[in-house]
Amino acid sequence: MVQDKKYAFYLGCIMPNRYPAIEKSTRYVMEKLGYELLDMERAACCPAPGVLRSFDKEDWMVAAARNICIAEKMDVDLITVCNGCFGTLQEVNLRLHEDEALREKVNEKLKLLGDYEFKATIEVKHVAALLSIDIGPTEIQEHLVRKLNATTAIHYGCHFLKPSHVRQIDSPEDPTILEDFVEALGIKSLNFKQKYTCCGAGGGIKAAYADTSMTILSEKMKHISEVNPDFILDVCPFCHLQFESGQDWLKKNHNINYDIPVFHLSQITAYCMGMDEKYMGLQYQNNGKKYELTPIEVQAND
Amino acid sequence: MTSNTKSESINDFLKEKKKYVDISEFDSHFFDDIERRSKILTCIQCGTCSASCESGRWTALKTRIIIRKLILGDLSVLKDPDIWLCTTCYNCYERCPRDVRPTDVIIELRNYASKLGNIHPVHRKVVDYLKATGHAVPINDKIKQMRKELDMEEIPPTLYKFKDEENSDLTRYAKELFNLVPPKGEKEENKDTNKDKEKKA
Amino acid sequence: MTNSSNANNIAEIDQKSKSKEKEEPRIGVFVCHCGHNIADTVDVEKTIEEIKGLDNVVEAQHYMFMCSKQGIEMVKNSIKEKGVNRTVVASCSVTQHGPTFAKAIEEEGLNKHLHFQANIREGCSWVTSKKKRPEATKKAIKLVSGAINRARKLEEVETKQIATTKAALVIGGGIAGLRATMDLANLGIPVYLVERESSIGGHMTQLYKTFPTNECPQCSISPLTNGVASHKNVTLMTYSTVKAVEGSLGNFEVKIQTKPRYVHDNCTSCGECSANCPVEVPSEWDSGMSMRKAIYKLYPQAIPSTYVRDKKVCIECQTCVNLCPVGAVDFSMKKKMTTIKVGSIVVATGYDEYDPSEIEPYHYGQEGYEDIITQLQFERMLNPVSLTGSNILRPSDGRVPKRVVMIQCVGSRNEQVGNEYCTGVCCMFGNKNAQMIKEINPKIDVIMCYIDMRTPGIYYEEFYKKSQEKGIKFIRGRPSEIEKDPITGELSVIVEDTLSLTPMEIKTDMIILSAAMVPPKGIGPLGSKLQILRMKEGFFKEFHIKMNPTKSSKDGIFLAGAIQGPKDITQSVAQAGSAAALAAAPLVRGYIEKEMIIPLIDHSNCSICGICVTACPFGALAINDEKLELNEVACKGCGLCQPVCPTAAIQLINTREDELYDEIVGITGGITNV
Amino acid sequence: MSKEKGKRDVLAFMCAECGQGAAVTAGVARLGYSTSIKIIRVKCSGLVGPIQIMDALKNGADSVAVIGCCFQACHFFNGNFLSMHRIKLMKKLFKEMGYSDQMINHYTARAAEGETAVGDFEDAIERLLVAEKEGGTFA
Ligand SMILES: Cc1cc2nc3c(=O)[nH]c(=O)nc-3n(C[C@H](O)[C@H](O)[C@H](O)COP(=O)(O)OP(=O)(O)OC[C@H]3O[C@@H](n4cnc5c(N)ncnc54)[C@H](O)[C@@H]3O)c2cc1C
Ligand SMILES: Cc1cc2nc3c(=O)[nH]c(=O)nc-3n(C[C@H](O)[C@H](O)[C@H](O)COP(=O)(O)OP(=O)(O)OC[C@H]3O[C@@H](n4cnc5c(N)ncnc54)[C@H](O)[C@@H]3O)c2cc1C
Ligand code: SF4
Ligand code: SF4
Ligand code: SF4
Ligand code: SF4
Ligand code: SF4
Ligand code: SF4
Ligand code: SF4
Ligand code: SF4
Repeated sequence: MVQDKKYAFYLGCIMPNRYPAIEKSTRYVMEKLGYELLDMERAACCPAPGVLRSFDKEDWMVAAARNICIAEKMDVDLITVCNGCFGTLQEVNLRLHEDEALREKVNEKLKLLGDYEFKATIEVKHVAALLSIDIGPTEIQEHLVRKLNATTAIHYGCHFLKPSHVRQIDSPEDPTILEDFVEALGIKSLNFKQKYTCCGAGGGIKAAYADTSMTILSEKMKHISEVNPDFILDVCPFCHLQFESGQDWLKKNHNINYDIPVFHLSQITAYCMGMDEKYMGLQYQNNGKKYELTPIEVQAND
Repeated sequence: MTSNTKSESINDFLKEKKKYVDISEFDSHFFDDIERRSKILTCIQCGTCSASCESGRWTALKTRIIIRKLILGDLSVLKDPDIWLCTTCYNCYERCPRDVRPTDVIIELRNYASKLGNIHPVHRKVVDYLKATGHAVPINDKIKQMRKELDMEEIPPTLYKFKDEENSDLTRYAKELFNLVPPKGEKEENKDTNKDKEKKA
Repeated sequence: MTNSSNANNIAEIDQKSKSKEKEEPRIGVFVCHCGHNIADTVDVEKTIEEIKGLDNVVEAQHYMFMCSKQGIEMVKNSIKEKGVNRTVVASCSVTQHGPTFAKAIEEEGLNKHLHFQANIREGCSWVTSKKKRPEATKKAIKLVSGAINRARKLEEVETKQIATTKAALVIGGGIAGLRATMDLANLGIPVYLVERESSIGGHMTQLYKTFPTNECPQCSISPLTNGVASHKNVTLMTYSTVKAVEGSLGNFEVKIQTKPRYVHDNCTSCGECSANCPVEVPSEWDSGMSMRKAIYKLYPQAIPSTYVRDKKVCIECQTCVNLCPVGAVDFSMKKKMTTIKVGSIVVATGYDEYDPSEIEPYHYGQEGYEDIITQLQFERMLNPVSLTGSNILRPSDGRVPKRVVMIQCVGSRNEQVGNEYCTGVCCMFGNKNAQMIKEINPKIDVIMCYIDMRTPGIYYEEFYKKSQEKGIKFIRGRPSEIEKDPITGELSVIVEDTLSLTPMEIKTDMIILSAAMVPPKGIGPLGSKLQILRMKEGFFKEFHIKMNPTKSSKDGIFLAGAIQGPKDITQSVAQAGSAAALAAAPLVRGYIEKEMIIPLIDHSNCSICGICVTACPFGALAINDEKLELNEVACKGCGLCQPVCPTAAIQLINTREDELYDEIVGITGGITNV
Repeated sequence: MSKEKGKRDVLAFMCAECGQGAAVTAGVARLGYSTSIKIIRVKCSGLVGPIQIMDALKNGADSVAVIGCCFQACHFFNGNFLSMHRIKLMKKLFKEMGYSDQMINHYTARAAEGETAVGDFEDAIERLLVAEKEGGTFA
C-alpha cells in the first residue's frame, strides 16, 4: 500500500525551468490541503510525449519508467502539474502495469541506468484531476481565503484528457470538471469557439515548425479574444509557454496586442487559498503586467 | 554508367518523368507491425481524422492520406515532413469510427523515419539538451534568479543538480538513451549504428 | 487396465437405462473393395482377418461393391440367417451410402440406427498413396475396430409424429408483422397479432414518403392495416406484450398481457374527449414534432381507432368521461392476461432509431443544439399535421433555413458506439429527404456529407442520380464535429471533402442526422422469453445467413423485417412473406415428424446444477420443480449438453461418452475387446 | 520416446457438418495426408469434451484435433466456439502440468474445401512434432 496524503512531486522541465511560480503555487496549495510533497531526486525529463517519443518509443518508455521508479522507491503516488508529463508518465505506468512482457523488457534496459526496477506499485496523478475531482469544488470552498471576481478562458490542453480510454478523467469533447472547479473560486468560465482544440505546441512542432505552431495558436487567441476574458487558465506549463510566447510573437511580428495574462490552475487556486500575490509570478509575464486581481475576501471557516 | 544502351537511357529519361506510379515498387509489408498495433488496413478513408486535425487545417498534413499511402506501401511518407506537423492532440484518435488510432500511427512512422536519420536539426538539439542536462528545456541564469526571488531553491532537485556525482546517473542516461541515427550525410556511421540497433534487437 | 473411471460410471448408467431390452449384440461386418478404389490401397482380406475374432462379431465378409444389389443382399441375409442385429459397413462416407444400408436393415425389421458406417475410402484409401499399402491397411483395421466397438452399444431410435396446433402468433404490427399476419390468415390459419403500441402500422406510418417512388406510405399500408383489423382469422391484440412462452415447434403456449386503454371498444372515434382534454404533451409518435392530449389516438388513421388514455399524464379531470357520447371512457379498466396456444411464431418487432446523443462531437439533444434533428424527426416535421404544418422550419426559432446539412452514417459503421454494420437504408432515406427539401423549397441549399453512397439495386442508383439532378451537393467525408459559435449561435459542420482534400467549415441553419437503425428497446427480455439467440449487434439471429435467413435459432419461430437486421420496406415485406410460408407449413400439414436423437437423462445422478441448461443453444432443457426436463421437440441432438455435465448425467443417445470411449479405444488399438 | 515416423495416431474428432464435409471433399479430390490421421465423426465439435480428449491420449493417441465448422457457420450456433474455448483452457492446463500444449488443437474446416481439412491435419502433425521435441507428450 502506498502512503496516504503524500505525493512524490514530479517537476518535469518547463515548470521548474521556466515557470517556477507554478511550482511555488502548487507546493502552497498542496501543503494547505494537508498533503506532503516529497522531492524526487534525480528525476529527469518525463520525456515529452510528442517530441521524444517520436524518435524512439522504447527509449521514451524506459526514461519514463526510470522516473516512476524513483517514486516507487519512495512508496508514494506520483503527482504532476503538466499535461505532457502526465501524458507520458500515466500512459507508460498503465502500459507497464498491464503488460508484463513489456515490463521485463524495460527493466532489462533500466538496469543500465542505475539501480532501477519498475515494480508496478504506484499511480500517476495530475494535480488538476486531484483538485477538481478528488477534492472537488465543494470541499475546496472550505479552504478558500478569497474568491476572484473574474472571467476566464479555460484551456484543457490535449494530453490531460486524451486518449480518453487511457486517461479516463472526463469527456474530451465536453469536459466540465475545470469549469465546475473555477466556479467555486468565483470565476466565470467563458465559452469560446474551438475551445477544446490544441494550443499548437505539442508533437515537437513548436520547436521545429514554429510557423505552424504559431498559426494554430493565433487562431486560438482570436477565438479567446472574441469573448474577452480576464485571463487564460491552463493546467499545463507547456500550453502556458505557448500562450505566453505566442502573444509575444503576435506582438513582435504582427503588432497584435492581446495582453491576456495566463495562469495555471495551481496559481489561481493558491491565490484564492491565500498565497501572496507576488508569488504568482504575474510580474514576470509580458502580458500580465497590467492585470489587476480583483479578490473578494471570504470568511475563513475553520 | 557510360555503356547505357539506347533503350536503357530512354527508360531512365521516361522514369524521371513518371507517367504512372509503379505499385510494385511499394513495400506493403514494411508497416506490418504498425498494422498489428493499429489495424490501419481497415481505414475507410472517411476523413474524420483529417477533418479533426487542427494542424491539417493550416498545413498539408492529412492523416487520411498518410494512412492511405501506408496501406499501399508507399514509403515516401517516411521522408514526408508532414508527419512532423502533428501536435499529437489525439483528436483524430478519439474520433476515428474504425478505431485506427492515427496518432499512434504517426508516432510509429516518426520512429521509423528517425531510424533512417530523418530528424529535424532543431529536434536533434532538443536531444542534445536532454543528454547534457536531463531536461529538454534546461534551466538558465534568468530562471535561477527568478527562483531566488520566489524564495525557492535555486536549482530544483532534478538530475541536473546531481550531474557532478561520480559515475552520475546523467552520464549513464546520456550514454544509453536516445542515440539518434546521424543525418544522411554521415553515411558510414549511419550504417554502423543501424547495425548496432539490429544486433540489439 | 481401467482407463477411465468415468467410463465405468457410464457403463453402469448404461446398464440401468437399457436393462429392459438386454439383447446380446450380434455384429455383422462388411468391408467393401469399391472396385479398385479401396482394395488397391487397403488389403481388404487382411482387414477381415484381423477383425473377425473381435467380440460379438458373428459375420465378417468382404465384397467388390457393397452398395450393389448383391452387396445389399449379403447384409440382409446376415440378418436373416445369422441373426445379426448390428451392422458395420466399411466403405464410403456416411453421406454417400449410410442411408442405403440403413434402409436395407430397416427392410429386415431392424431399426435403421443400428447400422454404423466406417469410412475407409474418403477417409483412408483415397487419401493414402498406394505405395503405403501396409500403413493404409493398418489404419483401415483401426477404423473398422473402432466402428465395431461403437456398433456394439447402438440403441434403437424412434421417430415420433407430433400433432401441431393450427394457429400462429405474430409479434409486432409493423409492415413486416402485418404482411405476415395477412399471408397466414389468408391460408386459413387463425392468427394472433400482438402489438406493443396502441395501434398497428409501426414505423412505416411515421414516414412522409417512401423511396424509391416517393409514394405516400399511409396510402400503401392502409389496405393492410384495415384488412388485418377486419380479417375473420385475425385476433388483434394492441397495447399488448408477450409475457411468457413455453413449448416448442407445433405447440407453444404464450401468455400475453394487455394494458388498459381506459376506453372501451364501443368508442366511435368521434374525438370529443380529446378535443376537450386540458392536458397537452409532445407526441412521441411525432418524435416531439407535434402535441397530443392525455386522451388521444396515435395518428388520425390509427387502427384500431379506439382512443387511449395516458394514465401517466392525465389529471383525472373527468371531462372525457362526461363528454363521451357513448360512455366509452372507463377509468376502472384493468390490465389483463390472455393465454393462447399456437403452433408457430413470427417475430416482427422492427427497430428503433439510434439515439445520436452518444456521439459527443455532434452534440445532438444538448441544450442550444435544437436545430440538430434526426431523419425520423424530419419525416414527422413534413407530416401535414405537425407543428410546422409541413413546412421546413428550424425547431429553435421557426425560421426557414437557408441551408440544411445531412450527416450520414450516424451510429452506423462506427466501432466506437459498437455498431460496425452499415444500416443500408439511410443513404436512401437521406436522399429521399434531401429531395423532399428541394421539392418543398428549392431555395434551400442541401448538402449531404457521406462516407460512401450505398444505393445498390434496381431503381436505387437512379434515385441517387435524381438527387444529383436536383442540385443537392454531396461531400465525401464524415464530419468530425458540429460546432456552435458561442457568440453568433451559428452551427457549423467541420468536414474534409476527401475528394478534393479540402478541410471545410460549413455554416448551416439546420442539421439532419441519418441515424442508424438499431434493435428496439425491450428486445433482450423478449429474446430470452422466446429462447432465441441474438447477434452481437442485438438483432435476432437468423438460422443461417445464406440458406435460412428467415428462421430464428429455434424451430417454429421465424423472423420478419428489421428485427433480423436493418431493412427497407421492400426487404421487410419479402421476408415477411417467407416467414409466413415457413410458419404455415407445419400447421397446414397438421403434424411434424422427428427422429428422437436426444440425450437421455439419468435423474438419479443429475445434481440439477443447470450447466447443461445454459449450454443448450436451443433452449431444449429446463429445470422445473427441481427436475431437469428435456423438450424433445426443441432438442436438435447436438450433444453440447453432454460434455458440460459434471456428473455425466446427460448423455446423447448413440453418442454417449462410453460409446465414444469404446470407439477411441478401438481406433488407438489400446484394447479392442471390452 | 517418440514413435516411429508414420506410426503416430492423431485422432481427429470432426463434426458431421463442415468438418466431415471437408474430409470427404479431401478424399474425393484425392488429397493425400498421413495415415496417422484417424477421423472420428461426431455431431458437433462442441460435443467433444475433455474426457474424450484425455481418453484418447491415455489410450495411445499421440495427439487430438477437434475440427468444427467455421466460426459464424456452426450448425448448432456456437458449438465450435465452445470447443475452441474448451481447448484453449485445456492447453493452459496442460502447460501448467508440464505437458506440451501442442498435442491438443482446435481447428475449423470448410465443407467445400478439402484443403482446409488437410491443412488442419498437417498442422496437427507439425505441432505434435514440436510437442515431441519439447518432450512434453504423454507417451
Ligand atoms: C427515417 C427513416 C426513413 C425511412 N424511409 C424509408 C423509405 O422511404 N422506404 C423504405 O422502404 N424504408 C424506409 N425506412 C425503413 C422502414 O422504416 C423499415 O424498413 C420498416 O419500417 C421495417 O418494418 P418492420 O415491420 O420490420 O418494423 P417496425 O416498423 O419498426 O414495426 C415493428 C412493430 O413492432 C412493435 N414492437 C416492437 N417491440 C415489440 C414488442 N416487444 N412486443 C410487441 N410489439 C413490439 C413496434 O411497436 C412496431 O409497431 C426508413 C427508416 C427510417 C429510420
Ligand atoms: C460473380 C458472382 C459472385 C456472387 N457471389 C455471391 C456471394 O458470395 N454471396 C451471395 O449471396 N450472392 C452472390 N452472388 C449472387 C448470387 O449468384 C445470386 O443471388 C443467386 O445465384 C440468385 O439465385 P437465383 O436462383 O435467383 O438465380 P440463378 O442462380 O441464376 O438461377 C436461375 C436458374 O433458372 C434457369 N433458367 C433461366 N431461364 C430459364 C427459362 N427460361 N426456363 C427454365 N429455366 C431457366 C437457369 O438456368 C438457372 O438454373 C454472386 C453473383 C455473381 C455474378
Ligand atoms: S503543453 Fe500542450 S502539448 Fe504539451 S502537454 Fe501541455 S497541452 Fe499537451
Ligand atoms: S478517421 Fe479513421 S477510418 Fe476515417 S480516414 Fe481517418 S483513419 Fe481512416
Ligand atoms: S493527433 Fe496529430 S494528426 Fe491527429 S488530429 Fe491531432 S494534430 Fe492532427
Ligand atoms: S372515447 Fe368517446 S368521446 Fe372519445 S373518441 Fe371515443 S367515443 Fe368519442
Ligand atoms: S380525465 Fe384525463 S384524459 Fe380525460 S380529459 Fe381529463 S385530463 Fe384528459
Ligand atoms: S446506408 Fe449509407 S448512411 Fe447508412 S450506414 Fe450505410 S453508408 Fe452510412
Ligand atoms: S442435445 Fe443439444 S439441443 Fe438437445 S438438449 Fe443437448 S444441447 Fe440442447
Ligand atoms: S449438467 Fe448434468 S448435473 Fe447439471 S443439470 Fe445438466 S444433467 Fe444435471
